[in-house]
Amino acid sequence: MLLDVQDLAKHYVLGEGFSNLFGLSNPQKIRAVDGVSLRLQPGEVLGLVGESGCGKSTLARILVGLESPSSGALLFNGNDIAEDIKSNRKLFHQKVQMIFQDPYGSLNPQHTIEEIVTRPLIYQRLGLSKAELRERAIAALNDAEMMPAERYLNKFPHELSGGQRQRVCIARALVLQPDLIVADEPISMLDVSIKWSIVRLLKRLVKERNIGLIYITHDLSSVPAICDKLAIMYLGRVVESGLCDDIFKHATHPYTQALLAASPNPNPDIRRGRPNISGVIPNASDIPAGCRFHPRCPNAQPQCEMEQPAERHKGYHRAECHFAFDAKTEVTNRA
Amino acid sequence: MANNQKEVLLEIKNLDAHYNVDGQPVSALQDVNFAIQKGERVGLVGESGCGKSTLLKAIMGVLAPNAQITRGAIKLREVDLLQASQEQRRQSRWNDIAMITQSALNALNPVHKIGDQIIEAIQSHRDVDKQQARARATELFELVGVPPQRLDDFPHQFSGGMRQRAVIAMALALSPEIVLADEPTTALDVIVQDQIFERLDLLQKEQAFSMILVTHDLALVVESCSRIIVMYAGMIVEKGPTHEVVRRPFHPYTAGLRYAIPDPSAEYEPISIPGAPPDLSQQIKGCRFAPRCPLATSKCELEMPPLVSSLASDAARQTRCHHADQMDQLRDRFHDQSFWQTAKTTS
Amino acid sequence: QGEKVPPVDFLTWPAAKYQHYYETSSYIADGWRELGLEVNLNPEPFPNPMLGKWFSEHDFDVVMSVLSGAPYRMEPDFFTNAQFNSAHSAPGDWNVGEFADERVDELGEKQLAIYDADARRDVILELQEVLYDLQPEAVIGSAISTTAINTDNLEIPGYVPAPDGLRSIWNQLEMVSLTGQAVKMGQTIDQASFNPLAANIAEDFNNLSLIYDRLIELGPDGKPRNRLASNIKIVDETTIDVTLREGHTFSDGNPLTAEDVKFSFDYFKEWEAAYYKKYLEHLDEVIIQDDGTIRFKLTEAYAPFILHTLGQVFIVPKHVWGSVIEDTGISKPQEFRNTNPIGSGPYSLNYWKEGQEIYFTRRADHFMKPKSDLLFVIFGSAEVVGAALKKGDIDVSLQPLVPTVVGEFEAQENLKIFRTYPNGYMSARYKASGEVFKHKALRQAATAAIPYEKIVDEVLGGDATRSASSIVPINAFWHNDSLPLPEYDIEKAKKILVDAGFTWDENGALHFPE
Amino acid sequence: MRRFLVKRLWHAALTLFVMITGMFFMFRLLPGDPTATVISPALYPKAQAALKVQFGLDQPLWIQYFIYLKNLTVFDFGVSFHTLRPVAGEIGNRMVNTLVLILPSMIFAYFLGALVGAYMAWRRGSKAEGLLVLLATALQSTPVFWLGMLAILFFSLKLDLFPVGHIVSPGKFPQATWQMYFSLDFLHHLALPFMVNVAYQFCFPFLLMRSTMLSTIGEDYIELARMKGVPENKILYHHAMRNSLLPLATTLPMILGWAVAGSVVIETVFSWPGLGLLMVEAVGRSDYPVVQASFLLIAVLTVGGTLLADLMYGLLDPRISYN
Amino acid sequence: MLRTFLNFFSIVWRSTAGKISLIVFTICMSLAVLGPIAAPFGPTERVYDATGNLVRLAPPSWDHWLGTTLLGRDVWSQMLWGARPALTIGLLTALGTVVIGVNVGLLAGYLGGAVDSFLMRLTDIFLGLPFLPFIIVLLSLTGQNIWTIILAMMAVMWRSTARIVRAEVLSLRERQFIAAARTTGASDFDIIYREVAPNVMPFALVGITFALAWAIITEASIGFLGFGDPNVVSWGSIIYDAYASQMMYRAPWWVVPPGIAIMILVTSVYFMGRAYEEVVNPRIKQAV
Ligand SMILES: Nc1ncnc2c1ncn2[C@@H]1O[C@H](COP(=O)(O)OP(=O)(O)OP(=O)(O)O)[C@@H](O)[C@H]1O
Ligand SMILES: Nc1ncnc2c1ncn2[C@@H]1O[C@H](COP(=O)(O)OP(=O)(O)OP(=O)(O)O)[C@@H](O)[C@H]1O
Ligand SMILES: [Mg+2]
Ligand SMILES: [Mg+2]
Repeated sequence: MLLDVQDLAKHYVLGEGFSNLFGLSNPQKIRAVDGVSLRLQPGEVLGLVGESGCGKSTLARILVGLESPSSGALLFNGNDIAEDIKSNRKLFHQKVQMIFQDPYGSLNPQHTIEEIVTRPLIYQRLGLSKAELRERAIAALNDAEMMPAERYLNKFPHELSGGQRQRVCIARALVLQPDLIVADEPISMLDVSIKWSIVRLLKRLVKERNIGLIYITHDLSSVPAICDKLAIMYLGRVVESGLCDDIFKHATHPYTQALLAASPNPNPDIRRGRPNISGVIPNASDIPAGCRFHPRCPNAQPQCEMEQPAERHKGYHRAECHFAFDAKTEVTNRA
Repeated sequence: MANNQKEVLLEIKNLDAHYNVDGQPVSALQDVNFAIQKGERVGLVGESGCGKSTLLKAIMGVLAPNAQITRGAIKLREVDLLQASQEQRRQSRWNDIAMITQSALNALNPVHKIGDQIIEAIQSHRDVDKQQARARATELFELVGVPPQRLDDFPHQFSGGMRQRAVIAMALALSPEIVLADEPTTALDVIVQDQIFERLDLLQKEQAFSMILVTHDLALVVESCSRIIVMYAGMIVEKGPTHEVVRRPFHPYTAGLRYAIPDPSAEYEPISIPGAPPDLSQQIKGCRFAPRCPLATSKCELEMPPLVSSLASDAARQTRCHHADQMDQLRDRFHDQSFWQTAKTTS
Repeated sequence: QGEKVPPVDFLTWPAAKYQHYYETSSYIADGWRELGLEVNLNPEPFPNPMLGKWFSEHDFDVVMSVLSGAPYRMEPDFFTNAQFNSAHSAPGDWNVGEFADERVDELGEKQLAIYDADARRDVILELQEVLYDLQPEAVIGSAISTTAINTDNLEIPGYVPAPDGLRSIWNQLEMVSLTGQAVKMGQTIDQASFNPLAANIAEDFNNLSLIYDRLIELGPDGKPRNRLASNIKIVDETTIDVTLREGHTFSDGNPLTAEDVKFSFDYFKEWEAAYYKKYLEHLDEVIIQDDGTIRFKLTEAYAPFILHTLGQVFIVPKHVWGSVIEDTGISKPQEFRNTNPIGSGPYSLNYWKEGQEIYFTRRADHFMKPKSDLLFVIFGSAEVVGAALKKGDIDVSLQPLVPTVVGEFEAQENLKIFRTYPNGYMSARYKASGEVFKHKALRQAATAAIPYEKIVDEVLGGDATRSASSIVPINAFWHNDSLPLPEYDIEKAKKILVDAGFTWDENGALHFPE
Repeated sequence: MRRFLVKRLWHAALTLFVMITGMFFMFRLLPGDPTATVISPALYPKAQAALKVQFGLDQPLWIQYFIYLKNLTVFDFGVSFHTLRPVAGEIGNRMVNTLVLILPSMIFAYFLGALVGAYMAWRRGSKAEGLLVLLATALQSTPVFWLGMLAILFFSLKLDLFPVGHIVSPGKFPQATWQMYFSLDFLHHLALPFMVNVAYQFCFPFLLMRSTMLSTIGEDYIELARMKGVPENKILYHHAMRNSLLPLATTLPMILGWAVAGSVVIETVFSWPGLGLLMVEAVGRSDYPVVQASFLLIAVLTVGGTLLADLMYGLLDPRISYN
Repeated sequence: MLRTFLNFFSIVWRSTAGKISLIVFTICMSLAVLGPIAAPFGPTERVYDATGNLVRLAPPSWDHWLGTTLLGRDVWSQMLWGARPALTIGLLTALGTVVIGVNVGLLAGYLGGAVDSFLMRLTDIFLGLPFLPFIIVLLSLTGQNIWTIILAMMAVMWRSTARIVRAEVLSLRERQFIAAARTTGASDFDIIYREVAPNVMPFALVGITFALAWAIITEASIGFLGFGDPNVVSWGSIIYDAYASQMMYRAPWWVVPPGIAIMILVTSVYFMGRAYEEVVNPRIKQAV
């Protein structure tokens, strides 16, 4: 097991601190991630999908060690990440890399491509010579399909197109030869015409190198092309997870169903129905009691308001809904 | 109006426009021709930077100061807006043509209440007092599904979806005949996007305005527009009834766009179009898509193809490609990424 | 060959604010360099730290000493014994050059005990002669200060050439306004305090003496004149009787009595009013003989007592000051603001707009017979004062005019120029205890290497009087006019050095005798 | 909001306290003996000692410090070494004089600068704009005292239009000080320094307003307003200027404190009996109770101004919620 | 670092205004370097005519391009000598100011928390200080020479740069490339000085120009108030000299040139800063 996340939570508390001495504030608790369990094998791509604000990025930041969880366990190659970070932060960062959403913002505008790609090696204090650094940068850029790499070494990020920038980000992530890559919406800011080359690149790297990839997106339509497994998040929790195919074909959580229904389809011959959920995702500081989805759920029952649903499963396919896998609520998606 | 014969509301003729950047012209629009009929919804798609917003701004008459329209006409019911006086244009804006802008977050003035911003739009054109204008704003908010008491909120107090609705409400304030929507939902989640389109559909049915929908997302156009215009690098490369264009693209670019969208019902993997759009500050003689096009020949590089009817049976079906006639045979190959890779720019 | 003479540290004034002083020192330095001395001008910001180096630390080889004149400094002791008696070499005292000479000390002590002016004069003249030979300082001279009045608005029929010119009370009493309004006088310094115990700058004392009377007032000629006193009798060396002018009153109508006089002297001494401390040092007791006579008992003979003590202590009303601490809750009388001063002087304070104007109303019934009201206007710079005078906004400029503009003022019809010869003077004061200037010959040679004429012409614009002695010619009675003015004579200077065994090396640098 | 206010007030108080302390010890611990001039070294040693006692300088430093703090709590700033008067009275008058010069000219300059800056941004690229920017920069680059001297040279001496300095004509001083500020004569004296100060202070708001306006003009909401058919001049004032005013309006209170501090030079040139002139004089005489109190006053102005600016920000910009 | 500097000049050179200011500034710089060599007379040298008379208050002539002072000094020579202190003081102060300001801003902005609170309170304190009077006090206490002037100005001027840089760092800190650096194992030091610092360099450069402009004017003001280095002739002290000699309205040739020189120099500095700023960052507002 490359990654094993168990009941992970991240709560932010706002309005604490010194001024609270005067008792003037009532601290606000934001439950950004609220009990998430995930598993990932090497060579697998796990998709993480959910509406804006559901905690995807927070989860990603915890996974790469940018933030520490409030509770729960995070095992990486069987070791607790918290321990890893404590004992050797640098080594941990060598193994887990992240690719960000904004290919411009995640590249330092003042650095050349060569600097950007070699910086991780420098920060790791690997003691490489200048020539070795350059060599590894070129190799990483080639891996990211920036060819010929030499041509780009002295360029600045603003001289590259969005797709090229995202490749540089990938090269930077690759240069340390990580075991796990977390990609937070890596293609959402790219033009349609080039999105898929990036997706394909990531998929190829995962398979070739047998590494793990967590692919975060809010766009369900991009998922089948890359993911093996899928987890749907809602308000800090995974409400449905399983193999990609299973979920697309037999989505059981009403939220997943709504997400699927809301995505427009480019095929003029298919008419989709409109999702029948209402309202917007509530604030993470104000999570509804009972099933957190009940205020928007078309099937909500009094029970949903009262108790938090337990996880139900059918093989690898799991869902957190009182009525999951019940025949009458199951909607078979258009084939 | 009584009969079925659709009348042409807005007609763009041979429009050329460029931006001056450091003394260099950047050709943002070239030879743009199309017409909108009453009540119809037209989708305008194309990659980022292909001139979609420029076109809409040209129609609204709010181009940046460094932009210049060098040729053509924008006719609203036979009146050429480009010939009209400043004051006439001002009067006509919002009254006849309103716009839903690309980013609703920035389009609302952060220091004024949303209600006041709507009222301002009304009072700039109608001789009504504040009460009446406010009554109209209330009505509009109900129309777009926002509680009217929130008229007194400031923009930052709205969520993205609500802001977008507020902008839609504002666009409808004077019951314009044409609404230009510039990527109204790009920044929003799918579910919210869906809710907004549901509302728009409803409103359009009720108020019978025409609409140009600008978007990156072909799927959205397929679902909501009867006609589509595909732009590439400042030019219209293909246009026609949406379903027909999507089913049977005659321009390689359209085909590329089509197959770059994942289609859960189809067996192909989405493709990507290698390369990037051309630098518009350079003079381009031939077809602007030629460098990325797997069909490109030397003719394409030298000669700009005209926008002509590609289907004898339908004059509205137009394509700008020298090889449109080959498309029927080659179309299937565009599913295949390796076919695209044969284009010139691929490294 | 002896040791090379070390570089001379010449403490001087900052060029920016005290241009003339700085320039004078720079001319002097140029002259000395011709003797083979290495001179480093060390302009220090004034007042701080320059005053500290000058008076407390004595941190210099030579200092550009500029001592201002004031009427009480006409007292001959001030510029002679006080400055050069070796007993006064402590930090903060006046013998900043730590000059020590037995003969000087002896003559200095002697003159202090002689009340008879003529007899004392002989000693003073001799003292000057001795000092002239020993050269504890090179006297340059004193700059004439030129001021002007507007004759359209003002007449001064009884003008006397006092050392403090138009600032002198004798001249201010004589000012006659032609406009019927107060005489408007421009200056740049505001009154600091109307509390006579707290005052310590010259301008403060000037204005205080308009409000308060003293027993004695210094005449423009430097001789004491009776003011509140009608007669002074030296009973013996340590006993002086003063008879009080009769029938005089304070401005609030209360009569001025011997009680008030005794009170004032006792009060100033008791509360250790800083400025008067030195002058009251020798006062032992004040005794009221009768209504009109007061007896002063001294601890020892002190000739300057008349001028320095009787002529400085203001007579303040006992009925005000006697209870001022209780009335106002302050801890010492120095803290009393005294914004509504009650005095017996020829003027009373009408108003004081701090930093802006001070208006004195004349007391017509006063025995000194003031002619007009006086209005002092405080400007931010001397330049503006001059401009205001030219424009007719003010009648008198108390601020000296720069020599170069005098012509311009003279040319204007309605302006009249007054030249004042002050009793202060400029000198290069040697540190006689220091390594360099402990040599008498070197001091004498240096004195002969100063380009006096150039300094007077170029720096002081010709408006200066030279002097051979620290008691300058304006103080005619005490000044020793038999001493020849030192002249710039580099050959003579070199000869003095050669005679004393000084030598020069091949670079022309001066070496001490072996 | 309340929380924010308490926090900011606490910060302000802390800032002032540290300043007071720092200032107190700075004068006493830095090299150079500030008492050297108050207690003139030219005085006899005994007299010096007497003065030291009079000023309480014979006490240990920390006792002096606590006495100083204790007195501050009742707004007693001590006694001027020079005039022996309570510092508060000493400064009060001068402060008023400075404010009557600085405040109106600052406000006027800001007003003018904002208007002209906004208008010039609206007409960006025009000849007038280029010229004004050059002029404003040149003015900003000119030492204000020199500007004042030229103004006196030209307007007072050449044209004889204004007095060369001072606050009222000699002898025209009215009995009550407040009356002075309403006299024509005072205005006549105020005119020239006022104009010079306006010319000098104009640059900053002008350039700031212009540059903020330039970025505001590019904002989407300006474009939307234009699309809405809002008349141009309304866009300029209601949208563009309203938003651009934010940074400018909020700098005003803070700049005010600085302007008072900076009045030193202008007051020197125009012999204006204000706080600036007093400070320079006091520094020259090492009258540190006066200097300390003046600094404290300016610090209160600046710190208070900053506080005000923050509050104003919240008032003017609805996006700020003080959380 | 060097890259940023070269970049600075190339960007400034791009606009016309920038070009002119760069030329003017270079001329001033070379005056500062060569001035003392080119000056016909020493800064305090008195000039005598053939007959041995002091040439005082001579209006501009062929022999004395800008006339002479009250004490017969050549104003043109003084102007040449005065360029060096103006620029030395200006440049050193600006450099020091920016070094302090940038570091304070970087540390406060990036480290946040207690460090930030402390540094920002400190900045607040300095912001509350009356600029010119405070410098004068420092000078009167520590003595008046070029170095104390530089130190005193530095002590007060870093505050604005620190604030601007901190604000920028706060927003940079949230940028993804910082998170990216962290995920590759960069230490705080790495991030502050290798990732964030290059991005505040443009601010630092703009800061340098504004600080330079300020320092030159402040030096002149200090000189004018009579608190300048008494041994150095600077443009400010020339004006003061004329003022103190009461010649400011009588000898325009003495007063006008230093003022104009300051104006031209400072204007060119401002324009350079602005030309650069407009290109690199429209967000940098006038340094307050
Ligand atoms: N540092 C933080 N302090 C307080 N709240 C935070 C913080 N970071 C995130 N949150 C809150 O946690 C919730 C989840 O945020 P997160 O960024 O993980 O969402 P997301 O799913 O990535 O959304 P998006 O699709 O918009 O990127 C949000 O409500 C957000 O406001
Ligand atoms: N003010 C301007 N000055 C110079 N060039 C501009 C300006 N505005 C747009 N352009 C250029 O004109 C071209 C068309 O821009 P436009 O904004 O119309 O594209 P778009 O299709 O709306 O793109 P997007 O999908 O990113 O909104 C682009 O190359 C853009 O860089
Ligand atoms: Mg996110
Ligand atoms: Mg656009």
